[in-house]
Amino acid sequence: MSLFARYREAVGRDRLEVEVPDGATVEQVWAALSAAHPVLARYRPHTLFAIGNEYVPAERPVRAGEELACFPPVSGGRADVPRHR
Amino acid sequence: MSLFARYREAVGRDRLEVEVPDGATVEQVWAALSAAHPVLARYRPHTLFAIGNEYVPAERPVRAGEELACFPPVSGGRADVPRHR
Amino acid sequence: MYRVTAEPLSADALADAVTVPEAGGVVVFLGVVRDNNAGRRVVALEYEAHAPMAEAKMKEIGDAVHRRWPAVKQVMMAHRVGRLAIGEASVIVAVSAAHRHDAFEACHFAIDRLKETVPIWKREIFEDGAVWVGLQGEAPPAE
Amino acid sequence: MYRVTAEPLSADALADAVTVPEAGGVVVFLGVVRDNNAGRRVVALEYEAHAPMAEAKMKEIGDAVHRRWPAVKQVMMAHRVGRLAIGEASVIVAVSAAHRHDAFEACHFAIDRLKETVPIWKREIFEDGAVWVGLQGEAPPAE
Repeated sequence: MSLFARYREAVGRDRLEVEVPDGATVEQVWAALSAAHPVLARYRPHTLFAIGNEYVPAERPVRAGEELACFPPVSGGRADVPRHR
Repeated sequence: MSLFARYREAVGRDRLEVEVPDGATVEQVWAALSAAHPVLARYRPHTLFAIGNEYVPAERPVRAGEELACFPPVSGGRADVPRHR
Repeated sequence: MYRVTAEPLSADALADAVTVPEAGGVVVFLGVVRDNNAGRRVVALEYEAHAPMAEAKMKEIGDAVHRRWPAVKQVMMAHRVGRLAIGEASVIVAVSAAHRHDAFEACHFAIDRLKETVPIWKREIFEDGAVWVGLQGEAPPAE
Repeated sequence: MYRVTAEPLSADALADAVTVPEAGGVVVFLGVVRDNNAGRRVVALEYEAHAPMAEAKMKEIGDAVHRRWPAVKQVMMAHRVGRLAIGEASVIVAVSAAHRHDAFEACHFAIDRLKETVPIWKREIFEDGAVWVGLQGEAPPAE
């Protein structure tokens, strides 16, 4: 996974690996990450996810070899609605 | 008077004097000018007039010592309506 | 700053000049010389101004902007005169505001008004002649 | 050109880059660092980006602009990262079009979309601390 902004700062690294079963969704990868780094749990309601250069929804399965990025709402956007497409 | 753009080119000078009676209006000054320079007469329907830094209407009297400028519609404006204010 | 000048115009210079610590957004409009008008190939443009009146009219537009958009911080306009090559900027309007929406609206308003009311004229230079732009510019020669 | 860079941004460079012979109007938006946010004094900003994704998202916005405004000629966007002083430009969007109305609309649309969808974050540096901007940025430290 790659982490940006406050997420990177909270964990102290910009990249890490988490172990998840085959077919795990983005949400399940996040759960594994925040179990290892409980400091992140509070940020979940507004977390955005991306794979490659695309935003992805939390229910999308993550395939082997894909790197999931997670980060907060972007700087200029309204922060009241999580976005993905 | 001062002349700009096509008016200056048509007359071949950017400044000239015309004799008018006391109390003559802008329109009467124009009439004296275009009598002396008939090449200008065709431009009258869209001619703009200014005294100092202000547009003036054709019926305004020109006072002694005032310099009247005349010129075509400005470059970016719609050319279909003469303007003054 | 409202200026008629024969010197080349710089977007950065005007953007810097309107940038004040409390402004977050700057919108700059540049009018640039196009290579054609109604399909005819233009090689250069010449601009002529009634300079003192043009600067006074630009200031009036700036004052009107400040009245209509109180959140606008600074407005600057510069218009070039003389001969310009294709792609050169003939006019730059720069507006700063606390929020970008006001800066966009105010800059758009200012350039529209400038084009309508500021006494500046242009002559298009073709390979085989030249013509004043506008209603009278297209008239055939007078004699 | 859609770029994330640590180098200072130039309005003239982007305006020149979008100026093509058939474009008559160029609109440039500059986002500049303000000296305060909600009344608190800011001394600098730090921007961080997911750079490859940010450039891809900027290109998507440019593509959307061309679809929606066929008269737009060129779109360019550059966003700076790293530490910026008050008054420096963090982002520049430049749009050229045959006529200025399209350039204004398209530039406004592009910066609005950029601020909503491009993965870039900012941290405000105060005299006595720093905070990530946005919903989560205002949360107290997590432990």
